[in-house]
Formats: sequence, structure tokens, C-alpha cells
Amino acid sequence: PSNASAMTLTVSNVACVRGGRTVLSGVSFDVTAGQALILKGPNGVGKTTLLRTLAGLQDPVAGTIEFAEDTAAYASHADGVKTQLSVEENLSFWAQVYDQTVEDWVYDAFDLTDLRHRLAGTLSAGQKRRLGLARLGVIGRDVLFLDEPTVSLDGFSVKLFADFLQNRHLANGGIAVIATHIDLKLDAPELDLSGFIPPADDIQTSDEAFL
Amino acid sequence: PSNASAMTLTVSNVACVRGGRTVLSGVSFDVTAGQALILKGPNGVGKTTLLRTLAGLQDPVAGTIEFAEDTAAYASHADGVKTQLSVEENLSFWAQVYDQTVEDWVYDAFDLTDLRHRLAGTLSAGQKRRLGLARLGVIGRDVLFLDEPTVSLDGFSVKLFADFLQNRHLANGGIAVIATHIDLKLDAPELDLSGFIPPADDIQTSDEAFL
Amino acid sequence: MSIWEYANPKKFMETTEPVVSWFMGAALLSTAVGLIWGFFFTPHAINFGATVKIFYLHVPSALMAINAWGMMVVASIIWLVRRHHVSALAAKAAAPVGMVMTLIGLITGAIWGQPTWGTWWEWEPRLTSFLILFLFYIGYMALWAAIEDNDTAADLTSVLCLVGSVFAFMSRYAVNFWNNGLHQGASLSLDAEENVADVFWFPALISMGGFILLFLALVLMRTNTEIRLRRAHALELRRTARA
Amino acid sequence: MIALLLRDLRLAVRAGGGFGLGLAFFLIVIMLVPFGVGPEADILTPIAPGILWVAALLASLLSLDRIFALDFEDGSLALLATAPLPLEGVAMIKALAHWLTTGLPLTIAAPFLGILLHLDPSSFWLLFVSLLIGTPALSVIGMFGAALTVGLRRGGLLLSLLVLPMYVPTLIFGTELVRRGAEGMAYETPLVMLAGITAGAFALIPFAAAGALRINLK
Amino acid sequence: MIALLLRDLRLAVRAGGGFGLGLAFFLIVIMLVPFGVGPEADILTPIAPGILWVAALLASLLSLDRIFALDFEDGSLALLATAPLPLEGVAMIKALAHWLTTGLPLTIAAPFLGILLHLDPSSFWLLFVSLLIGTPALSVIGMFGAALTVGLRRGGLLLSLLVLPMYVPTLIFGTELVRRGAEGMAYETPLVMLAGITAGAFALIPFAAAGALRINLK
Ligand code: HEM
Ligand SMILES: Nc1ncnc2c1ncn2[C@@H]1O[C@H](COP(=O)(O)OP(=O)(O)OP(=O)(O)O)[C@@H](O)[C@H]1O
Ligand SMILES: Nc1ncnc2c1ncn2[C@@H]1O[C@H](COP(=O)(O)OP(=O)(O)OP(=O)(O)O)[C@@H](O)[C@H]1O
Ligand SMILES: [Mg+2]
Ligand SMILES: [Mg+2]
Repeated sequence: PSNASAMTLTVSNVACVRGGRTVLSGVSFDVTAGQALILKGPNGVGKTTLLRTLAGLQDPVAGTIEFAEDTAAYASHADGVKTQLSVEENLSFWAQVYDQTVEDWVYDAFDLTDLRHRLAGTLSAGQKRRLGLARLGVIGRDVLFLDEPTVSLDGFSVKLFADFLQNRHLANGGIAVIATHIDLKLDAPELDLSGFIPPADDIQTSDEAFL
Repeated sequence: PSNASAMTLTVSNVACVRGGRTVLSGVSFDVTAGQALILKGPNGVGKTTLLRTLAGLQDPVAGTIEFAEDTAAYASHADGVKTQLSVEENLSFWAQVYDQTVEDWVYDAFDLTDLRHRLAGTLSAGQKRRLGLARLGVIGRDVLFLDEPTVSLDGFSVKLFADFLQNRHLANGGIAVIATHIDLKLDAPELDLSGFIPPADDIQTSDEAFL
Repeated sequence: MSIWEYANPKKFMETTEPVVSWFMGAALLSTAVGLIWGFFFTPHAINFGATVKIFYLHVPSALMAINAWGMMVVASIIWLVRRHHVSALAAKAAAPVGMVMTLIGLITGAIWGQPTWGTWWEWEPRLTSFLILFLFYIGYMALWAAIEDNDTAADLTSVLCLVGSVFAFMSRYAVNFWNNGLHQGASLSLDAEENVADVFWFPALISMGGFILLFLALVLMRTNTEIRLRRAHALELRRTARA
Repeated sequence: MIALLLRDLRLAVRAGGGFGLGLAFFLIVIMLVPFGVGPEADILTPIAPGILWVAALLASLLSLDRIFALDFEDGSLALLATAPLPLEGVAMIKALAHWLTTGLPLTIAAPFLGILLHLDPSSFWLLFVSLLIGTPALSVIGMFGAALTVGLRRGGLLLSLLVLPMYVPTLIFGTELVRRGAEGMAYETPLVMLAGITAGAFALIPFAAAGALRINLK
Repeated sequence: MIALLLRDLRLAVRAGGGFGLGLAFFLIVIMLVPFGVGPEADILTPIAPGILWVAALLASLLSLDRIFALDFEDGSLALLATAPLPLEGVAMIKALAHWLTTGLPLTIAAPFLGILLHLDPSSFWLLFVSLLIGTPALSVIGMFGAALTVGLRRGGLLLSLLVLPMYVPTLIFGTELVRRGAEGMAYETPLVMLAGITAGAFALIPFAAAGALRINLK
């Protein structure tokens, strides 16, 4: 990451809607350069929704989200891997989209060196996941929004990923907001979203206008 | 499960092929009624391949697999949930396919009671996963082959699922073979597949005939 | 106070609900008058014979078919620009009505064509462009039906409605270019002489007015129904949310 | 079995992919032809039966790839294969569901749409019969093609490439039936042949299809 | 941008969904028609240009739903939307890729396939030109339809229902161009109109499409 040093991610009492219903409200936190934030919370609490909102895929119904223009990237359950392309082709495509080049350390960092020329469709679940994550290493974005990045990774690969975050991304002044159910062993604060479920008696719905 | 008591699953030195390459060989174990077996091993070692072989989706290139006819069910990364159908419709469809009916305890056991009439497409990752697992509760099969069943489940749901296995399935003399990277806290033996990777010098390929 | 106040669903319902029945009454009355007058108290046209009667159904419906789409375009723009749910729902409500009008236009036309042109269907520009309009209606409604989330559906259908109209116009021109037909020209020019004599014209005007009122009444009714549905949906959401 | 049929029909309706749309596509293809070849009745009448049949064929073709693709992607197919249902039965049901949502409505609508092509009124009836007997064959054959291509992500075009040649006999006998009828010639032969194709297809293809599915699931 | 174009082309080829198949489908439709309407030259010649155009239209239609659907399912679309590329550009590129893999090969092949339909040799050239100018419009318009329906799992048929009526003007002017040419009439008007449609579509539709995509990604 480039001019990361300067910046922080500031979220002030954001509310977000899913399926016409406000699932979270009053979410506030800020993450400074070089820091990570772990989002916790039971299934269905709204982690994915919040991350999509932060990433700008959907608009918050209230509150503000601030960070430097065009510095963010989003990675979700579906990691946009093309089964018909080789590992290398997948990575270099995303690199090009972000005007970057694929540096070799990425293959080592995500243990893809042997799989480099394999078609992505022939990877095992975890190997494919590693490829999806390796994408984050080549696009050179400072602010990462990660939705359950370690799904179906074995212990070793989880470690690899944690190292990447700690020693590469954060060390270079990057920022990461991560929703996960397992412990990544990062020294990062945790935020339990259960605290932001709007009280039942004033749940907003997108159809308020009709009430 | 019905006449479960009698039976065991016997696997004797099975070898299985993936992508034209033998990934595992000499796999042997047996699991008796009421027991579970946990498959461990790094990403790409061959857990999915083995489970697919056990489930009969692909044939072993060597060895034998024995268990009572038509008592097995397979659950994989893709859990066959129809996004256009409601939770209830999804379950009752699978129940019908297996000539069963959906008993109410299933909804509680997998914490789906509130979501019963939701379209599956509107579920969060973990909720959807729970639905996929609930399927196992309605088809009444004795031998379950489960590939990373707890992906994207929160701690509580993992517990729910473990309870289902322990107190419902196994308690009724069922059998389960489970590939997973996290600890399910079942009192079941573990089998690390790394031990069955064929030595590099005699890797079989499906094109042996040409050598 | 601006007219946008009425864009609030509640207010809209309160204001329109009472008048709807009056609209409907007036609509039925004038339609009936127009049709009866047209059917029983006009001489037979020289060249058409008794078949000309169907003209009193045919033309007004044809007219409304087009205007309905026009109204949908306006409503869609309002929705996209000002995000008033009511206008989106009004567009949704208008579609089936317009579709039926188009259908009536086509069917009566077909019935009309049988004696006059000796065939049920002729690939005549105006009929053809109406057939295309019919397809746009179906596509529009199908899109509404296919999307679960209400606002998403409203957005997408609005976009479709706007882009679609452009192509509808182009097809109208293209079709004329493709086959210059035997259908007679527009009969709505103020000096009706050039097309149809007054005797035919007055009842036609009345039934046209009737159809316009009918259209308005139907759209209002359906809009209110849609609003009620959304209300129910909102309440349901709130209930499940509470649970 | 019935559960599967019902589910598929329900999905077809839910997903807005059901009856209406197959029809609509049919209607639109019928409409495009006059735009292409010109509106004159004397051009249209002779080609009407042929065009109607080709259109019906394409309309049913367009929805083929969905017969198995969706179930394959979300894993249902693998689960069905390991379920107690015979895979042959599954294949058969799938074809049936496809026909109910596509072939049947087409058949019913065809005579009316015939009007648009100035189809000679005397052949309305025969057209209806020919489609009623012929379209099931289209669904079954198509289902086989779908089974062959289910593994491939972009199978759509490959599918049609495989299936269309297999459609040729059905198409030929179907249109012959109508044309001969229109010309007052004896049309027993094509009628019998058409029925034969359909019967044969239903009897044999499900097995081939089930085989193809098993291979694709490997 | 170029990266995206190259990727799409590569995928088209890899997945066997590319050049070959669009062509093959075109070829087969062309072949089916004589089976349907009968082989006589005096029937085929007049309808040849129209049929060729309709076939080209259907061939490009058949591959539309894949323009965005695959990228949507595997999440690429969401990632692209959050990438520095303008979504309008993405939409444009997608249409371009579709044309390169479908419209272009069709255009080149059409005159040869015309022989099968006894197309009047004098109109080969005009047919080629009309397709060359017209098919890009088909791809862009189709891309818009694909953007509208990308959210829906079984969008395929709905897509064609939405798109086909929008194809009508292009089709009409395209065939008029050829027919008038064949009859030695002046064909400037349709030529200009056709070019106009294509230009206009390329200029405006990407914005509408990008809007639709953003809505669908919500
Ligand atoms: C000799 C027979 C017919 C006569 C005299 C006739 C007359 C008319 C007239 C006066 C209009 C109103 C024009 C306007 O609103 O601008 C009209 C519109 C229309 N007619 Fe006919 N019509 C005839 C046959 C048909 C047939 C056979 C059809 C359809 C099968 C048909 C379909 C339509 C349609 C769709 C319109 C609305 C087009 C438009 O208003 O732009 N007509 N017709
Ligand atoms: N398309 C939808 N329509 C309606 N409700 C939805 C939709 N998608 C999600 N929801 C609901 O919104 C809530 C939040 O979903 P979200 O995916 O953000 O949860 P999550 O925290 O990511 O859960 P998980 O840990 O399982 O991924 C859930 O209760 C879910 O049921
Ligand atoms: N279609 C394929 N073609 C070629 N090789 C494949 C294919 N699918 C999987 N493989 C390889 O076979 C090996 C075993 O794959 P498998 O999916 O069984 O691993 P796994 O133990 O399930 O891994 P994970 O824990 O990541 O799911 C892997 O090395 C993988 O790269
Ligand atoms: Mg989630
Ligand atoms: Mg696996």
C-alpha cells in the first residue's frame, strides 16, 4: 500500500438495511492506519450487510462512512475466481484491473507456487479460497473489507493469511475490517455486532412510508 | 434411523483418484454403529475426494467400501438449497424424496423456527448452511458423509450441529464420517489423511495403461 | 402546499379513495352512452356497413393503450427522480390496464379487419406497432413479477420503461417504413371531417371520454390496492422484526 | 418422483421462468419472421407451418440448459443421485416438467399465432395435433442434451449444437404432416413416424441421460 | 479495460462457448428452415435475407444471458463494481466482447450460409454490410437486457422477452437494406437508420446498463 500512512476509516452511527429491514443501527467505530477490526456476532446478525455497506455496494440508511477515495477492496463468500482460468491468469487479471503487477512473493505468501499453472476449477475448496485471498495481495488496496476470509482453510493456511495481514498489509499501514467466526490470532480489537441490533420496538423498515 | 444397530462401515485400503492423479491410497478404517470418524488433513490432501468416493459419486481405483445398501447420504460444500423455495419447502422436498416427513424437532434442532417461511435465498450464509444441514435431519439416513459441514457457522450453531450428531444421529446408532478443519468437540476418533498420500515414486495416474 | 404532498401513500389513499367511485360511475355512464348511441343511433357507413360500429370500441381503446404507456413513462421518471413510492406503484398499476386496452384494440381491429380486409390479421403498420407495444407491456409486467424486492423491481422496471419507449417509437417509424399499410390515418385531428363524419364522431368522442375516465378509475383503484399490499408487507416486516 | 415434479413446476413459476415466458418467446419469434421476410400473405402462407415448427423448436431449446444446470450448480443433482430415486426416473421427470412448462403451452398457442403468419385455416387442426405429438419428443431429446452438457459452465450453445441435429427428424415429420394435410394428401405415414419417434424417445433416452448424468457427476 | 476484454475473450474460447458455437447455432438454424418450409429455390430465395437476419439475431440472443450471469454468480461482478473501473466501461466492454465472439463471426459466415438458402448472389455484399453495421447494436441492446435480468437465476427467457421487441427496428432496417438493394431500389435510408441505431445504442445504453447493474448489486 502506498500513501496509507495518513488515513483512517471512520464509521459514525451507521444503520443498514437487508431485505427491507434495518438489521443494524448506530454502528460507530474508527480504525486507524495499520489497525484491523474483527467483526463478531451470531449468524444473521448483519456482518455481511455491514461489510457490503462499508464497501459501498449498498447505501447506509443512516450515518456516515469516511475513508480516502478509491482505496478500498471487498472480499466476500464468493471470491470471484474464474474456474476456467489458471491461478496465474486469475491473479494477473485482478492485478491489471487495479493497475498493478503480480509480485512473486504473493505465490509464496499464499502457498500457491505449486498450483500456479493449475486451472482454478481443479483446485480443492481450500486451495481455491487461498487463491481468492491472494487477490488481496495483488490489488494493492489499503482498506480491506473481508467477509469470512478463512472459510474452509486448514490451520496452516489460516496462519499464512494472518501473517499476510499482520506483516504485509497492516505493517504497511493498511486497514482491515474482518468478519469471522474463528480466531485469526491477530492482535486486533473485536466488535460484537449483537450490540447494534435495533431495539424491537423501533425497527425501521424500508416501507416506513406506508405505515 | 431404523435398523441401524446391526451395521458398520468398512473401508479397506481404498485408493482414489482426482484429476487423473491418485491422491490417496491404502485408506482403511471401520466405523461401527453409533460412532463417528473425523477426517483431518491439510487443504488438498483429498478429504472431499475420499468422501465422494465413499458416497459412491466416484469409484475407488482400489480397495473396497462396505455398508448396508441405500443407507448413506452425502453433504458437501454445495448443500443443494433452492433459493426460490422457502425453508419449509426445501426441507419437505428432501423429506419426500426419501419417503420421510419433516418432524418439528428439526426446526428447533437447527434453530430454523423463526426462518421457517423465509425464502432460502434471503438467508444469511450461516442460516443457509443450517438449512443445508437440517436436510440431514429429515432424510433419516444412517450413514452420513459430511464435507466441512460447519463452514461459516457461528460457535452456537456448531454446538447445535454437534448436539444433533451426538444425541440424535449417533445415539440412534447412526454412522458419520466428517471432514472438517475446526474442532467439533465430538468424542470421535480422528484420522489424518496426510498418512495416505501415495509416495511420490509410485503415484498412479488414470493413464497408467499408456506407460 | 405542493402537489408532492399527495405522493405520501396515506394522503394519496385518503384523497383518491372517495372520488374513485365517482370516476367509475361517470366512466361507465359515458361509455355506455357513447357505445349505445354509436351502435344503435348512427347510420351505416357507406363503405364499411354495420361493421363500422366496432369503431366505437376500437378507437378509444387504441387511444388509451398508447396514453397508458405515456403515463407509465411519466410515473417512472417521477419515481427515479423523486423516489415517491406512489408513482412507482401507479406505473405498476397502469400496466395491466394498458395491456388490456391494447388487446381490445387488436381484437376489435381483427374482428373489424375480417369483413373489411377479408383477413383476421394484416401486417399493417399501425397494427404491427401495436403488437409491439403489446410485447413491451408483457415484458414490463413480467419484469415486475420476476423480482422479489419491491424497490429493486420499481427501479429496474422504470429503467426498462424509459429505454423501452425509445425503442417503441423507433419501431413505430421502422414499421411504417417497412410496410405502408391500408389502415386509415389518425382520426383525431380536430377537423374530424377528413376522416369520419360528425354523425359517427360525437358518440365516438363520448365513448373516448368514457374510456379515459375508465382508465383513470381503474388505475386509481389498482394503485390503492398496491399501496395496501405494500402496507400489509410493511406491517408483516415489522411483525417478524419484532418477533 | 411427484415431489420432484411439483418442485420443478413450482420453481418454474416462482422464478418467473414458467409458462408465460416460453410462450412469449414463441410469439416473438413468430413476429420476427414477417419483419424479416416481409408482410405479404402469399409469401407467408406457404412457409407458415414450417416457421411455426421451427419457432416451437427454438422456444423449447432456449429453456433446455436450465433442466439440470441449476440443480448441478447448487449441488442438488449430486444429492439426488445419491438419493433413493432412480436417476432414470429423475431424468424422465425433468423432461416431463420441461414439456409441461414449454411444449404444452406452445402447442395450445400455435394455432392462434398461426393467424399472424396467415396460416391456411384448414391446417390449424393438423398443426395442433402435430405439435401435441411432436413437442414431447423435443423435450426428451433436449433433456438428453442437457444431461450431456451439464458439467460445462457455458453449456448453453454447445447444448443447442448437440440437440438441434437430433431434432431434425421430428421437425421433418411434423411439418410434412401439416403440409400434406393442407394439400389434401394422405398424412398417415408422417403421423405414425412422429408418434413413433416420441414413443421411442420416451422409452430409451432416459437411460442414456441417466448414464450421462452419472458420468458428469464423477 | 483491455484486461477485462481479453479475459472475457479467453473465457469464451476456454469454455467452448466462443466463436465456434455461435456460428454453429447460426448454421443449424439456417439448415432447419429448409426442412421446415421445403427446399424449393423459389420459396427460399425471397425469404433468404430475412431468415439469415432472424437467425443471426437468435444466435446472438442465445448467448446473452451469459454476459453478466456468470460474473454475478461467482462474485466477480460485485468485485468489478468496487474496482476502479467505471461500470459503464465494464458494460461497454462486455457488449464488445459479446459482439466479437458472436456478431462478428456470424457476419463473416452469413454470405456463405446464404448459399444454402439460395440467396440471390447479388445481395451477398449488402447482407454482409447490413450485418456488419447491425449486429453491434444487437450486442449492446442485448447487454442492457442482460444487465436488467442479472439478478434472476432463470433470467434467460425473461431476457429474450425484454430484448426481442427492442431488436425489431434493427431487424427491419437490416433486412430492408438487403431487400431494397436486391430490387435495385435506393437503400441509403435504411443504411443511415441502421448506422444511427448502432451509434445511438453504443452512446447511450451503457449508462442505462450500468444503472441497472448497480441496482441489481444492491
Ligand atoms: C377497415 C378497418 C379499420 C378501420 C377503419 C380502422 C380505423 C381505425 C381508426 C380510425 C383508428 C384511430 C386512429 C388513431 O387513434 O390515431 C384506429 C386505430 C387502430 N386500429 Fe384500426 N381500423 C381498422 C382495422 C383495424 C384492424 C383490422 C386492426 C387490428 C387487427 C386495427 C387496429 C388498430 C389499432 C391497433 C389502432 C391504434 C393505432 C393508433 O391509434 O395509433 N384496426 N383504427
Ligand atoms: N436478501 C435478503 N432478504 C431478506 N433478508 C435477508 C436477505 N439477506 C439477508 N437477510 C437477513 O438479513 C440479516 C443479516 O444478514 P447477513 O448476511 O448480513 O448476516 P451475517 O451476519 O453475514 O450472517 P452470517 O454470519 O451467517 O454470514 C439476516 O437475518 C438475514 O436473514
Ligand atoms: N477437478 C480436478 N482436477 C484436477 N485436480 C483436482 C480436481 N479437483 C481436485 N483436485 C486436486 O485433488 C486434490 C484433492 O482435492 P480435494 O478437494 O479432495 O482436497 P480436500 O482435502 O477436500 O481439500 P480442502 O480441505 O481444501 O477441501 C487436490 O490437490 C486438488 O488440487
Ligand atoms: Mg455473512
Ligand atoms: Mg474439500
